[in-house]
Parts: sequence; C-alpha cells; structure tokens
Amino acid sequence: MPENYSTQELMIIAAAREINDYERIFVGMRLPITAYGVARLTHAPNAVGLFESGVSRYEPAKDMLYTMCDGPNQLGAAWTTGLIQIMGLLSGGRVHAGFIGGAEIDRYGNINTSYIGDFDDPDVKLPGSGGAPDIASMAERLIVIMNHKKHRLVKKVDYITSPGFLGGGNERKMAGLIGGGPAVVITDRAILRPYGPENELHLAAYHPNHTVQEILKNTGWDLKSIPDVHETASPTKVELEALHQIDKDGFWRT
Amino acid sequence: MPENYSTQELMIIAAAREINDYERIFVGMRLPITAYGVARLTHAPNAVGLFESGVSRYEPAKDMLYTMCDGPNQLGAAWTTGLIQIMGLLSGGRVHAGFIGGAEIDRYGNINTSYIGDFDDPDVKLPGSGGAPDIASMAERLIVIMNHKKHRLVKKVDYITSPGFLGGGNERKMAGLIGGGPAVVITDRAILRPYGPENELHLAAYHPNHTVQEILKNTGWDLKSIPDVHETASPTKVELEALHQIDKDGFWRT
Amino acid sequence: MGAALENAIPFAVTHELIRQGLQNLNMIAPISDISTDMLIGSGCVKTVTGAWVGNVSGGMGHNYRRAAEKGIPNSIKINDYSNFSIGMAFFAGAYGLPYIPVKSILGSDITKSNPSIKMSTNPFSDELEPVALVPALKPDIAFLVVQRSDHFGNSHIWGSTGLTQEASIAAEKIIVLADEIVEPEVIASDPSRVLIPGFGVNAVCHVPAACHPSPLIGRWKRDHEFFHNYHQETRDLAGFETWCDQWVRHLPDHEAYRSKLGDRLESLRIIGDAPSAPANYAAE
Amino acid sequence: MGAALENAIPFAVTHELIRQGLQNLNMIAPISDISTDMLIGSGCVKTVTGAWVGNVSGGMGHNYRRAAEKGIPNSIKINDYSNFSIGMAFFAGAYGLPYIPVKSILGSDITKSNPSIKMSTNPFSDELEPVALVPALKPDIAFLVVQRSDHFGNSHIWGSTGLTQEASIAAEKIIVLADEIVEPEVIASDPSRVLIPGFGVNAVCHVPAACHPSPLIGRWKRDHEFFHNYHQETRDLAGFETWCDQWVRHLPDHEAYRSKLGDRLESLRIIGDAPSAPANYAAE
Repeated sequence: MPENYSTQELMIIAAAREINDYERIFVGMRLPITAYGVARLTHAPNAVGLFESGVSRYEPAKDMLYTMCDGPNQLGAAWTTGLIQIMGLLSGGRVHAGFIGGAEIDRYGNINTSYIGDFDDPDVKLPGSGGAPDIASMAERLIVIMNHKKHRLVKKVDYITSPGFLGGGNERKMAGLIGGGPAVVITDRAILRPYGPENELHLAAYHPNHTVQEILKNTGWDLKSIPDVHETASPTKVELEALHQIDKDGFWRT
Repeated sequence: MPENYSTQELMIIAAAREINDYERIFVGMRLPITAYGVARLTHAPNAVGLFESGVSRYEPAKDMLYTMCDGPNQLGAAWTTGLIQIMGLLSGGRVHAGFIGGAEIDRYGNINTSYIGDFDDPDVKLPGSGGAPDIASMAERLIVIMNHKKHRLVKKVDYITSPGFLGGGNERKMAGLIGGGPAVVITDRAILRPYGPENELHLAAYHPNHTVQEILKNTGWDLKSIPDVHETASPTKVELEALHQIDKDGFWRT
Repeated sequence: MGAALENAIPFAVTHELIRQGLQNLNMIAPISDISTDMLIGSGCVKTVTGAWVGNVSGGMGHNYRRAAEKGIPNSIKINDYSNFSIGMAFFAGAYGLPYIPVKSILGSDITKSNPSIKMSTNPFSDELEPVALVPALKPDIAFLVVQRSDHFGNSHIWGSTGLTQEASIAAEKIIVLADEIVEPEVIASDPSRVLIPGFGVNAVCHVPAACHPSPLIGRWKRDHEFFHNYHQETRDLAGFETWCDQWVRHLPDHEAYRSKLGDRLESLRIIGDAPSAPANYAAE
Repeated sequence: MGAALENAIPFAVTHELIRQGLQNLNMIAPISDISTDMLIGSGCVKTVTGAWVGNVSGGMGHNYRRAAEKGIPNSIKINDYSNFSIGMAFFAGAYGLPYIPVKSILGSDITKSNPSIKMSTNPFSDELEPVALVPALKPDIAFLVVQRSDHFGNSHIWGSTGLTQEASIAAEKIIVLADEIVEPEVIASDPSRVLIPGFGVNAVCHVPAACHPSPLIGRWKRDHEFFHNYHQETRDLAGFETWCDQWVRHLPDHEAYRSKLGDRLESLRIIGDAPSAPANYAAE
C-alpha cells in the first residue's frame, strides 16, 4: 500500500471526525481515546472526555493509558469523582456521544459483549457489559468501533448487552430509551450508519483499497448501501500530524 | 429554689443520660448539642454526633453554634459531606438515636412542626419538617425535647410531621417505619415514656419541685403514669461540672 | 437556592431577584434560612418546594407565615418534603430515575399534603411493605456559592454540602458565584474537590461574600446578629418593607451591599489558617 | 471488592481469601480486573454479581470463561448488571430504598438474564413509560484500599472512586486497607476528603501496596506487565495453578508478596509530588 497511514490510523481519524467541538464524550480506552486526542488537536479543541470510573478531562492524559483509572488519567483531570456522578451526566442529557466496542453487532446496531450461545449455558462467556448499556441507552449518539468479520457483524446477536435499535424501526423509542442510538459503526473495512425508517445499518463508506463486494462478503447480513455511498476520505496532513503527535511511539502505525 | 441548677440544666442532663457510649446520635442545635457535650465528658466519651447538613463530629465544636453549618462545627469534623450520605447512616441502621423538638406532640408521640389547623388553610404556618421526619422514622430511638404546656402536649396533633406511634399499638410498625420511635420526651416539668401495648406516652418521672397533679393539668390528654414513676434524679456534681465546662458563659443557667 | 442548607446560601442572588421584581418563582431548597422568607415578602414567590422555611436563629419566618396564613403579599403554594425525601427527589432528577421509592416519610402527613407523592408497596416483598414514591425534581436553575473557581467555572467546595451536588446535576442550568477566582491550575491540582466541573456550568460570577449573612467555610463567619435583626424588624409587613428598602431595593448591586456592611463585613472575614493536608496526585 | 473499578483493588484480600480456601463466596463489584478471575480459578466463588469480569489489559479472564462455560473448577452463577444499574442497586442498599427504578438497562437483555430485576412502568406518566426495578444490594463486607487512614479508620481517598462510597455504606461491615497510617490530625485537617468516617469502619489494616498490581493514585503505578503475564500464564488451569502457587499459595502473607516483588514494586512507587492546593477550614 502506498498510503502513509495504517488501517488503524484511518479508523482513529474517522472516529475523531465523529466528535464535534464542545461535545462531552464517553471515551473509553485505546483507539477511542486516541481519536479523542486527535479531535482535540484538530477541529474540537473544547471537547470534554468522560470515563465511567469517575474521571473527566479536558486535555488527554500525557502518558499511555491501559485503564481509565491509571494515574496519568487522573493527574490534572477536570473532575475525579464517582461512577454515579459521571454517568449521571448521561441521564441529564449532558453527554453527546459515547464510544463502545463489542464482540458482536447486528444489523440494528445491537451489541453483545456478554454471552455467545444461550446465557444459561453459554458457548463463550465474554467479559460482560461494564457501563456500555448505560452509555448505549442514554448518550445522544453512539460511536461503535468493531473489527469487520462475518461472525462479528451478524444478523441477530445472541444477547443484547447494549441496545441499538432493538428490532428496528421505532422499537428503541418504544422501549423507553432516551439516547439516539448508534450513529456510526467504524470498522477496519468500512463505515456503517443507520438509514431509513427501519434504522438498519447501511454501508455509508468503504475504506480506500476495500471494495463493496468484499465488505458484503464479510458482513453477516444482506448489507445495503446508502444512496451516496463513497470512499472514506483519506486522512489529511493535519489529522495525521495530530495523530503522530499523540502516538509518538507509532503504536497505531502498523 | 435552693437547687444549684436551672430547669434547663436539668433537662440537658436528663437528655445527656439518654445517650450511651459509642452511640451515633443526630444531635441538632442548642439544648441537644449541649447534652451531647455533657454525655461525651461523662459516661459516653466515644459517642458520635451527626448533623443532617452533612457533618459528623467526635468532639463537640469549641465555639457556640447557631446552625449546624457554622464554621466551628466543620473545623476538625470527622466527616463533612452531603445530606444524603449523613442521613443514609440512618437507613443503614447505623444511627442509635436522634433529638428533635416540636410545636405539638400527642399522646402517641406524633410531632407537628408544620401546620396548626388545616394544611390547606392553616391558622399558623410553622417552619416545617427539615430532617425531623427522616430521623423520627429511621433512628433506633427518638429523644424529644418540649416545653410542657397544655396546648403543646395535645391529644391529637393537627398534622403529623414526624411520626411517633401514629394511632398507637403496632400502627407504626404496620406503616413500614424501621426505627423504634419515641423513647423519651423530656419537658421542663417531667419525663414521659411510651408504655404498654398501646405505646401511649406515660409519666415516667417528675422533675424536682413539680407535682404529678400540676403536670396532669398541663397535659392535653389524660396522662397516666408508669408503675414506678419517681422524681427525676438531680444532676450529680460530675454532670454539672461537665455542663459548666461547656457552658462557660452560663447561657443555660437561668 | 440554598441547597447546602445553612451555609453558602446565595443571598446576592436573592437580592437581585427582588430588585428585578421577578414574580411567580418556585423556590426549591431543603432549608435556605431567611432567603426564601425575603423573596416571599417581596412578592416574588408563587410556590415553595422544600422542607423548612424560617429563620434558623430566630425561629419563624414572618413573611412565610403572613403569606401562608393570610395571603400577604400573595398566597403561596407549599410542596412539603422532608430533607431526605427532597434529597431523593433531586437524586432522581439528577440521575435519570423517573421517581424514587422512599421510606423515610412513611407515617408522615407529608404524603398527604404533597399531592405529587404516591403511596405504593415494594413489589419485591411478599408482605405488604409500604413505600412512598417521590417523582424526580428538576429545577430550572441552581445557584451555587463556592469558595473558589477558575474562569471556566471549574470550582472547589469544601465543608458540608447538603444537597448541592444532587440539586446542581438535576438542574437545567448551573450558575456559580465564586468567592474567589483562581488560576485553572489551582482547581486542577485537586480534581476530587470539584463538585461539578466547568463544562456543566452555564455562568460563573465573581461575587465575594455572596453568602452574607450565611457562612462560607474558611471564608466568612455567619452574621448571627443580621439574622436576629431581620427577625425583629420584619414582624410586620411595613417593617419588612423598610428592611428590604434599606438592604436590597435601594442598593444598586452586591458591591454596594458590601460597602454598606463595611467594617461589619470585614469583622466576619476569616483570617485564620487551618489548611488541609496535601493529597499527592503525581502519576510517576 | 473493587468498588473503585480499576484502581485501589484490594488484591491483598484476594490472596488471603485464596490462602484461607474460602468457598461459595458471592463476589460483588462492577469491575475488579483480575481479582475476581483469581478467586474463581481458586474455587472460592459461587456467585458473581457485577458488570464485567476479565483482564482489562488482556481482555478475557480465562478462569471466568472456564467456570462459566465448562464448570471448571466449579460452575458459577452470574447476576448481570451494568455499571450504572449496580451503582443504583448499591445506592438503594446504602440509603434505605427497597428498590430503585432505572432506565439505563431498558432494551438490554440484562433485564432477562438477571431474574431479580423486574420490569414495570412509571406510575407518574400517563403514557406507558417502561422502567426496570432493581432491588437494593447490600454486601456483607466491603474491603476498601485507601491512601491514608488514622488508627480509628478515619480515611482519606482521592482520585476517581467508582462506587466505593455507595458500596461501603450499603455493606454490613467495612474493612479498610490503608497504604499509610497517619496521625488523626492529618485526616481531621480535611473532613471533606473522608469517604466514610472511622465510626463506620469495622477494622483498619496497614497494608502498603495492598492494591498491587492495580494502581493507587499518588502512591503506586499500575503494573501492566503483571496483568499481561497473568493473562499469558493462566490460559489453562495448570498454568493458573502454577501461577497461583507462586504468587499466592506458597507465600504466607502480603509482606512476603511485597518481598518477592522486591525492586519491581519499588519501581512502581510514585516518587513525584503533585500536591493539592490547600483548603482552609479555619472558623475565625
């Protein structure tokens, strides 16, 4: 590949573009926190990062984090408090977006991080929910990061840990959920967005060097495309520079 | 009177005797906080004082307090926190007793600090409940301080702000209240306690220089006596010395 | 206003609401000492939602009594709560619970005089276990007095806070009155002392002694005499009018109020030093 | 155990529970990194009540998977919650609410796999507004790692606290593991930094680095490599047994554990200084 960026770097920059200035975002670790850092350095200098353990920051931590509770995430934070206080910002409608990942996602954006198989007798026991259901149900927009494999983007998840649009249409609203649900799913091949009255995930953009056909083959349902489906815009020089400023060791470059 | 103490001093010392060592007590201001100080200096050196605004103290404040939020009550406190946290100790069964006062009390120990007359169109609007209902419903024991007048110790209060035994008997328990209810009412004439299966307040002790007959005349219901009714024990030298150590200016001596 | 109970009451706001002649306000607070009484006497208040209104030093609030008993200067509606139950109502409002089941007001006539409270039973119990359902309470605006804030509204509070956190998070808007404006580094040195961060704050105003005559821990002592005088001077409506002209209406702003207090205010300023032991936030 | 989420996890207690061979425990925590996985692998656990069990650095917890999928070393019961809903369950337990109506798990199958959660509707709404009723959760014992405590258990905590306060107040007993024991005056200099006062604490133990390998703000860095190695070495049960013998069962106590870590532990000690700005509590 002649590009001067990796797939993961593209995903990070695509994620950063989902953050608007002045927004409050549940960030999480790893790829999302890097995306948050890029957004702060480029188009969203006043975005605020939230971490469900009870941390809120303006500037991203200076050192690499493995968990949101690590010391560098707390030094110079805007707020170190309890989980209820931080997550209460969600229910008060003070949170614009949240990042979550998952083992499985289905065509209505429901996410499973709990059980593969039956929950009474699971084939695979995944770590569980953490705060993902709370963020998924209450944030204005949900930004999902996934690896694009056929067994991970499935027709119907075995267990809904974090609700998307449930059975589609207005089922989410009928179930009493206050947040807007998944706004975007960023994978290593493509960008999906809910589209149409059914709120089914559609292909919105395919990453450079990936084809629609390949993407369909790696999706567990009959993935449709939005009318103006297009190639994901390549990272700009400014975006890449911001990313390299954060990722000094090139962790995401390979 | 030949005694070397005032009626108020006697009430304070009677109140202090209701506090056991190691107990956690919702104290309140004025007379009860002085009683708490006497108890700490005499038989209950490990008692803990709680204040509903969010303060807990071991040693009583060094300076005179007008409100529980005053600076001297916070300097050197065991805990300065929120109202929910402090009052949560009640619901966790961590509070042994609480002091409250009132405008009216009835024969089942129900207390009114809200409305004289109808609550829709009151003759007198009293300041209201504060945290008294919460303490009255949840503390193991309630210690009530009142002036002994016929229109204040009434057959039935106009409005139950803080529940005692409601209609008597086991009505309190049936209503779902977790605390034990009024254990004692200390007035300027006498000490009343609930007695018998009806939990009606009975005369338990009359203060020196007060007669049973005078007390009956100043009570709004047909006050009965417990079998071993007796004169309130006079303050001991140790108790008075402790009180004078706290009340250096003789505020309570007249 | 007055979510901290008897300290850090935003009297500077009380005065300004009176000067602006606002009406039909719903004052929400567990206890706010004489602040609510002043607003009632000035005809600003339609509804009182709280647990206690009066004068903590003096007892009754004369304006509150006049309004509730005789409709002077206007009749008011009272939504009765206890301290804990209004705390739970704020908690529900802050944390997205539509209502909250409370036991601490069982047996109290608060469940009768406040029509918004519903009686129910615990669905997890086989026995008939009563609970009182209190709906979420979400104020439009919360005014907070804080010891120090940076100019973004990131603020430090210490001492007892009553229901400040729950009431603030429940409120639609938060306005901070800072006793001192400090550099952002001071606040960021201790993020655990932040009650609500700046991004949740809609405005920050530098108003020294905004709490007077109530105390602010480490900053201002309580002006007991002021409360006592208010109690004496407001026994009748004419007395209140005179008091209010003198201390509120005839003054243009809080700066003029502070000037009028003069040496008296200076004598309430805390000059001692009882510093907290440092907490180390270093990460390396 | 692990109410603070990923910091201040009382691993010293984890080890001691394993050494004592306790069984049939119900581990209650939102997230407690590998602590719960260790206890499951050692056969101590019957029930897991929480939101997440795994290895925050490595992903899956191998013992958790083996127990849940294959009943090795024993089958376990899982009570599913989200972080916020278990927080609310603790809150209800702490503050005397028999249950609490939560909206943040609507639409999630948590309401199906956890049979203790009941679905209902908001009685204050005319429309059919769903709520999930979560019963109060009251642990028997809460273990807390704190930066400093006096010998009465009056303790200071700073940094994010997760659900520490709610879980502690909800618990029947509280046991404090203090990184440092200080004079009572140090704690009393800052009563707003106290999470739970000494009179609510049943025991206080001086255990430096009780949190290792998790971090403690201002005291110890996280030992990322330790988590990584645990993940690698416990892929099969034999590997876990070897790991557990080496790091837990063959060591008499936490002092021996610290000695075994030796220089590695020293390299995790925070030596920098980033002190909080002082708060003044003077009253005069």
